[in-house]
Amino acid sequence: MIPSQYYLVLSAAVFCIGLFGILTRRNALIFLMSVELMLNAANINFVAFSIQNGNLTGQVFSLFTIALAAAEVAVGIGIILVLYRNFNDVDVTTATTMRW
Amino acid sequence: MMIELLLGVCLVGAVAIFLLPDRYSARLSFGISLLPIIGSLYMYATFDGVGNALLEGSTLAFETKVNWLSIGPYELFYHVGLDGVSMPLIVLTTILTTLAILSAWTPIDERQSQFYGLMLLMEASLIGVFAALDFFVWFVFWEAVLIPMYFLIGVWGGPRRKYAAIKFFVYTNVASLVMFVGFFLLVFGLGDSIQTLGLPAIAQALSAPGAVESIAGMPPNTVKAVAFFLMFAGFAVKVPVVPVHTWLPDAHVEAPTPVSVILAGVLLKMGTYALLRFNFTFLPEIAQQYALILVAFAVVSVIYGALLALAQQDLKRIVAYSSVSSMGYVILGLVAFTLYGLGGATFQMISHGLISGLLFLGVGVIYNTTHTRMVGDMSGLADRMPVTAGAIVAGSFAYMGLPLMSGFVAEFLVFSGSFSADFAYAPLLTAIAMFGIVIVAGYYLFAMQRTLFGQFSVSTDYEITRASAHDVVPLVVLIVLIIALGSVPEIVFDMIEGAIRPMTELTATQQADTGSEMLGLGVSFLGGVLL
Amino acid sequence: MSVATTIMTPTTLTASVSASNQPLQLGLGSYEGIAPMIVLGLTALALFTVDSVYPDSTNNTLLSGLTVVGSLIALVITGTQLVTGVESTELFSGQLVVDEMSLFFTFIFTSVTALIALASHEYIGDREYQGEYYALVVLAAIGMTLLANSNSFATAFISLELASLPSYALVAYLKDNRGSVEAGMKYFLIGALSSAVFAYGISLVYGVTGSLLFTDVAATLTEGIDGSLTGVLGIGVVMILGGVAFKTASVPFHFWAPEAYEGAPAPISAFLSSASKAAGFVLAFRIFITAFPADAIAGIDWVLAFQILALVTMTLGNFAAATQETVKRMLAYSSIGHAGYVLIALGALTGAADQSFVLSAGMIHLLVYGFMNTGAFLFVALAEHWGIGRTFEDYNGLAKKAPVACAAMSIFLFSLAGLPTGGGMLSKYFLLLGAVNAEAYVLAVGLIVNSALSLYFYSRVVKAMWIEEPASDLTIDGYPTGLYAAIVVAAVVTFLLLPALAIFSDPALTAGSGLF
Amino acid sequence: MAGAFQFAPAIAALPFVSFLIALFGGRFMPKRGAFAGITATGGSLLLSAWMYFAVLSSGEPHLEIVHTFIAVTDPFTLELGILIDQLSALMLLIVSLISFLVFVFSLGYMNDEGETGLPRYYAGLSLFSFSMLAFVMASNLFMAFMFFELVGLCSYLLIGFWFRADAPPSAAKKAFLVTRFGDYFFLVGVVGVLGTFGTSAFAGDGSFPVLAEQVLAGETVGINTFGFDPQTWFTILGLLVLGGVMGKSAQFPLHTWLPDAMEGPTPVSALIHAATMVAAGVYLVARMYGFYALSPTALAIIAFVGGFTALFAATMGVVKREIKQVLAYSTISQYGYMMLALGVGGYVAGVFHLTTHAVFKALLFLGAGAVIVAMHHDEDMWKMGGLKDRLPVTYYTFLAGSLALAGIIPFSGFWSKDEVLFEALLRGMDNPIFFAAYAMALLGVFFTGFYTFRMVFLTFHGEPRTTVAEDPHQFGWNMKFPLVVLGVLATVIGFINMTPIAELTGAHIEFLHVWFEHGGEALTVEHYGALLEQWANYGEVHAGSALVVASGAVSLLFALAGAGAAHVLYNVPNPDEHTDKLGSIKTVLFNNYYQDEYQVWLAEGLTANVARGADTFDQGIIDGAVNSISGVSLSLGDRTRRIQTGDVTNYATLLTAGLVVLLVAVGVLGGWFV
Repeated sequence: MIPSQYYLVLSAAVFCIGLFGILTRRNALIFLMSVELMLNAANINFVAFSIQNGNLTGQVFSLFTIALAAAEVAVGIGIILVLYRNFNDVDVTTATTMRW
Repeated sequence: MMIELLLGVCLVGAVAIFLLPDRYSARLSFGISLLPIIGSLYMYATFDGVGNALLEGSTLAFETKVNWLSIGPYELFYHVGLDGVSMPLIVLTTILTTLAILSAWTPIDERQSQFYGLMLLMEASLIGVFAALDFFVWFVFWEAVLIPMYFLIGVWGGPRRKYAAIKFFVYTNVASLVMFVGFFLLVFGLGDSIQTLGLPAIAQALSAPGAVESIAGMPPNTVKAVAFFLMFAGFAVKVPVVPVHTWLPDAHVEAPTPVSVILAGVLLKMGTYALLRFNFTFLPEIAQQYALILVAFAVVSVIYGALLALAQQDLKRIVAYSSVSSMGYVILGLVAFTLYGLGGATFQMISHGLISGLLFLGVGVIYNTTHTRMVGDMSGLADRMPVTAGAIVAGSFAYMGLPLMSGFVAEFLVFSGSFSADFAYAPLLTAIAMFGIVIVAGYYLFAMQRTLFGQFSVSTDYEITRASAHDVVPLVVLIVLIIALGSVPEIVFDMIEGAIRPMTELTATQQADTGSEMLGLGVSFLGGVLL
Repeated sequence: MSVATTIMTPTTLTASVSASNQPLQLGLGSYEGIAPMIVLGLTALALFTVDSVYPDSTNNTLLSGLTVVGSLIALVITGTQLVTGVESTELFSGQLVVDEMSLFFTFIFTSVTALIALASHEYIGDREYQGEYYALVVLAAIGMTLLANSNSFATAFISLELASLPSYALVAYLKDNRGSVEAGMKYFLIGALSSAVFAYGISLVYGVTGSLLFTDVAATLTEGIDGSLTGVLGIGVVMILGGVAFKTASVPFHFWAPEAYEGAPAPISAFLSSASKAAGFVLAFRIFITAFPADAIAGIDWVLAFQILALVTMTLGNFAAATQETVKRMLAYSSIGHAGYVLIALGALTGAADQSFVLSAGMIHLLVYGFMNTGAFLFVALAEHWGIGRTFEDYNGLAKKAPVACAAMSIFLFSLAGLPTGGGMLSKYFLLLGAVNAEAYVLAVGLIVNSALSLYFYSRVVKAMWIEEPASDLTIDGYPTGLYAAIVVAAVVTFLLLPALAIFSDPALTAGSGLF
Repeated sequence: MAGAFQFAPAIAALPFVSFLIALFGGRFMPKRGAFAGITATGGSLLLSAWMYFAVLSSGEPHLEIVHTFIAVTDPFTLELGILIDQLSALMLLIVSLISFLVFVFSLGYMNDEGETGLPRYYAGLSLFSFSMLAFVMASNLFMAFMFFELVGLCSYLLIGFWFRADAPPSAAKKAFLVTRFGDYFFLVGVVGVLGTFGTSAFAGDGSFPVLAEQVLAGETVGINTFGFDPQTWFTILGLLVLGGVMGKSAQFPLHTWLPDAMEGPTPVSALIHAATMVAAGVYLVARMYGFYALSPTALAIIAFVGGFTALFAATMGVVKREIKQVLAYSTISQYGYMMLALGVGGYVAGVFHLTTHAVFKALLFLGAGAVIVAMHHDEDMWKMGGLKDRLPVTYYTFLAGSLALAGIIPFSGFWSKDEVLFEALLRGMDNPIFFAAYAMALLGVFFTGFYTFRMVFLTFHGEPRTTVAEDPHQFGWNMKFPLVVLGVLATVIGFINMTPIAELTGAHIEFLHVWFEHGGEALTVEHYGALLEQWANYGEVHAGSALVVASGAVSLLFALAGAGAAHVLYNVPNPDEHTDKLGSIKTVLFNNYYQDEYQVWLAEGLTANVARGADTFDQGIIDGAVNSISGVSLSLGDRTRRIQTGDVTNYATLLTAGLVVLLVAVGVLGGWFV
């Protein structure tokens, strides 16, 4: 059995990739994708730890997470659509009418 | 129930005046404000309190105590009641409010319903401050005073009213917060020995030896000292004590006359009253231990305040700074912690309320007529306004401590009390503080000479005439009261003595271990000041 | 401490069955406890029904009325239970818990929902998608209510999302308004990021403790964990803290808040800044006190973390608010500042003092805040409804035209500043008292400085309304009944919470001590 | 006659009633309140006389508490009481007599001259009479202080009576301020006395002079002397009270207010600034003489200041042009003599001179008032001349007063001044300080003679120098009557204590001495003598008759020399301003040794500048700090809000950074990384 540290490292790597994407990319859709990566990093953890801990809670939870991620994307896409309609762009850094 | 009745009349009256149109408010509010006077005088006549409200063996007059709520370890009560210190202050409040309302008839010509409504709200808050005996009840009233005051200065004030209002507002609010921390440091120092925040309970718990535990590594005495100075810093702003006095002249100069009357007459007394109730009843041993520092504040306030008054050209600023000076005497009397010191301080609260009220009213009448308050802008007013000028002369001499007027009695008692006090160099320090009576004479005499006497000259495009009756009546009433208190001080001092005597019997329960506290104290006071 | 179990793992079930909560373990148990949620759910369904029957209807009154009635029923149910008192009851195998704490917060959520639904009557006016608007509000309210009842990370995460997702949509409701859309975008992106952080944190905690139930987590931690896992657990705890901090709009997870509050429709700003914030706090209370008892997790000093957050949050919020030009954004920042105040409730759990009390103080503050802050935002809604502009100057002399609303606004603002026009004074001072009690003097000083500053900027609005002269062209058209009613109700309640705070402070105390 | 004392309060109360009448009803009354005042002071005069005889017959002082001010027994009670003994009975008589005469005189001086604001004038005058009489009767130092201050108020109000002009208000302010400065020390003294002894009673067993004596004798303990040696402390207290005395009695250096006070109406000058109020200081020293007698240092200071002031003021009187100015400096000088007397242990001499001076100086002032009325309110002596023939009543009464003032035998001033000088000489024989004081006082006699007769000759002799002086305004009985009464008294009052005659003839005619040998225990002159001998080493000096006579002869010689010099220089038809020959000395004298300048500089130059400095400091530093705190807060706020850049990517970055910082902080503290 693969030690759970490996999964931890994997998930941390995925999480960081997602975070990196968020910090560097300006396209709202890519931003969303990066968030998905981060959530999936959590899912990796849940599944791995579920095995390790010998209960199914983690696996069930990862299902919830996936579902919620979908819902989030649904709302997110909607918002990105109206963003595009108002600012003619999906670059998240264009919308800066409110600041300070 | 009498106290509730007073509060109720003021509050209901305030609401009624808010709702009614402007044209009724002046007269109606005057009428309503007479009711608390009648009530408080009735209370004064039937007063049956014994002892000091905070100390053992006292019987409170007009006491009410009901459960309010509980917070964590403490039960809060709605607890009000009067003793010989608070009763006269309540009478002072009711009388001054009515006179202030009367004096508002001339100058306040817009948004009258709001103005008079706020005046009554203010009266209610002030009565509450003096009557409350449970910390949070007291604190609610204490803070509530700020709100009407803010509006009264901000809306009806002079040209820089917005600056003055916000300065007053923020400054005194910070002070409350600092005081709050100090108070609760003390309360937590008491640990489990109290289950309420009733001021009597706290005072009595503190009188037990070793009552205060150490907090956060500070030994008990340091806890007490830090608490003392935090509270002192908080109350010092309200008094005000130099160097936290600078809100006062701005507030006074900008405030309309009736508001100045209340501000100087009653609001400043909140600070000294609280000092008496909190610092000096709770922690007399700390007060004695650090008496020299406290006296230094008092002396500096007296002399420095008087010097500042000397430098002013605006009549209101003169009276304002002289209030700083006069309140310094109150501090001096409190620190002395003798019967005459404490009693004189209390008497001075009443007396200064009347005298500063009189002077502000007088200046207000002049301002209403001439539209200037600058000393250089007018002279010889006694020629056209003899009664007003006479009142100002009377007020000035009362302020200078002329015998047979209340100021003399108060100052004499304070000096007597402080001269024989226990702290080091008491006679010398008292004598230095007493020099204030010379400076005060200086600036009032100069101001009177230049404004009231000499060739009549004011540049107005209308004829200066005598003030109307409702302007003059408050002046006369105050003069009568000042002379009455100055000639027969027993009518008030007897009651004060009843409440003060038990305080002087408080002995220092714990020998102070003087350590590195001085530093901590300096820091805490400075911190308080800076905040 | 009972060790509850999950139905999934028979092995642990046998190991640690406790007799005391046996009868409620497997069934749905009493519905009383979740009656408010059910009522809200039914309200949402009713709204959907109306909307699907009349999809093009703009019968605002019906929709708004339905929402108000629904939330009021939930409110009454909650209130009754709160006053009569309830036993702490676990439902759904411990996934949910009904206790004084959950009821207390449900009371906040339902009352804020009722207020903003009432106020939205005129604010939304005859815009499109009204059914969706009210439904989303109610759904978010359900999410928050569930959050208050959550007793496991699973339910917590789901209800958090249930509360958040409708909020994103609601913020962007004015979809032709660039501000609204921008606010929705920012809120959503930061929210998504935070929920990812939150989920990842949960996964780490799960990895270390093997459970998602708060009580189980606590039990495992109390038994002790392998020292090498402290780091993993710690990262998990701090990330969970991050997720919670997002909901409470605490620094550094607050960045969405100023924009979202400013850009959103004002009733939604009120909703988010009062109810949603409270939801974040109830979650924080539950997680950190129930699941991560401070004395059980040596080496993970979340109290210190909360102290840092509290100090930074209140300072940033208030200082940034001090120099704002628009009232709404000032209120937004002030809302961040208040989050900082309430964080003291957690930051003061130093073990130096009576802990439950500080927590109760935080709860009381959130309750009062629910009314006074909602009221303040609703006043902004009123101003937006009148179209008189957003800056302080635009409010000049408003009291001459609308004295009642301005008086109410003054009550809100002074109460927010900690002056005795409302319960806000008592609750703020209770927090200060808690900070002193906990010997967290830095927090006390921070609170003093910020409180003083806040008085300054709150009174700027008061000054504008009452002291400044109105611009010559200041006109207001009409006195919208719903908005006015909501504002006046909020003002009356805010004020009454001063003398009558005992009604709520006693349940809050019970609730606070119930967690320990 | 014991029943007489129950009317004692009425002595003060009558003028108070007239004060109220004049204040509130004066403007409805025919003479604007004058009659009320005349009636009241007349009543006081009769009652005072009755008291005098009551004291004479009973020999015992009358002591009663009239009003308990603060009824606290611990630490001490503050009471207002009445003490009528030989001293106060005499003083009551003087005060009420002169008050009465001044009221009468005012009818002519004020009413007939058509002044406005007369109710205010009579109210002030009545209030003064009330305060002064109450002061005289005061049974304790506290009460004495109260009325000491009140007479100061009346003085202020009356000096500033003509408030529409510029000078009177200014003079009033100066008078009050300078005396206030002295009263400050007095107040400290009163507080100190109460703090020390727990009582401030003048008389009785527990009175403070008695207690002090007992302390020094080691009989009483429990007196708080604040860590000082008792005698040192008593000296300090005595000197503190002396501050008030020097202010009120216009002793150097607090004399500067008195000449300015002449801006007030002349009857006021006569009553307040010559005969009574100014005497209050000296009276106070006499009143608590039992206390001062315990302190040789205080006595020496009193004596020296007195002697110096006597000479100092007399020199300034020499060059003045206005008649009232001359009299003002003369008043200062004469009070110097009284102080000298008290300082050297001449209790009777001091009170004797107080008595005679009250009479002849009131006379001179009223005479001057008459001249001023006659001159249509011009006071410059160089514009007068030759009034002798046109105002005969005034002239002869004025002359009587002048002879008394100059100390020409047998006028009253001679007897009293001679006794003062004699006592000083006695004491000066074994103490150089006292001898210096004596020498100065003796020299002062010469100047007194000179300025007095310079005044008389310039005013009444020679040729009229202006048209007004040729045809002066005439006045009625109401001004002449007081002049005559006082003129007679000024001539004869000295006979009550003709010490040299008594020494020469052995006749027992030192009535005043006898008078003061009676009275309450610890209030008699013998007692004072014993105290002086015991505590101040004022041993019994044997003075032979020769010395008595020689002393009297010398002082008479000096006075005659002064008068003679004046006669030579000024008793000519058209005198020159001989004082011009003094050159720069005249300038110095005319400017009062620049005493005013430095005092004004202290009050306005120094204090006002310090005050302005304090104001700048207050506005700039203290208030500046307050304002800068708010400024800094707001600018910090402005910086803080810049964090919110509006760019959501930045937000994510900051959020991540914040999380990392938090992780690291908690981690480091929790020791995760070890």
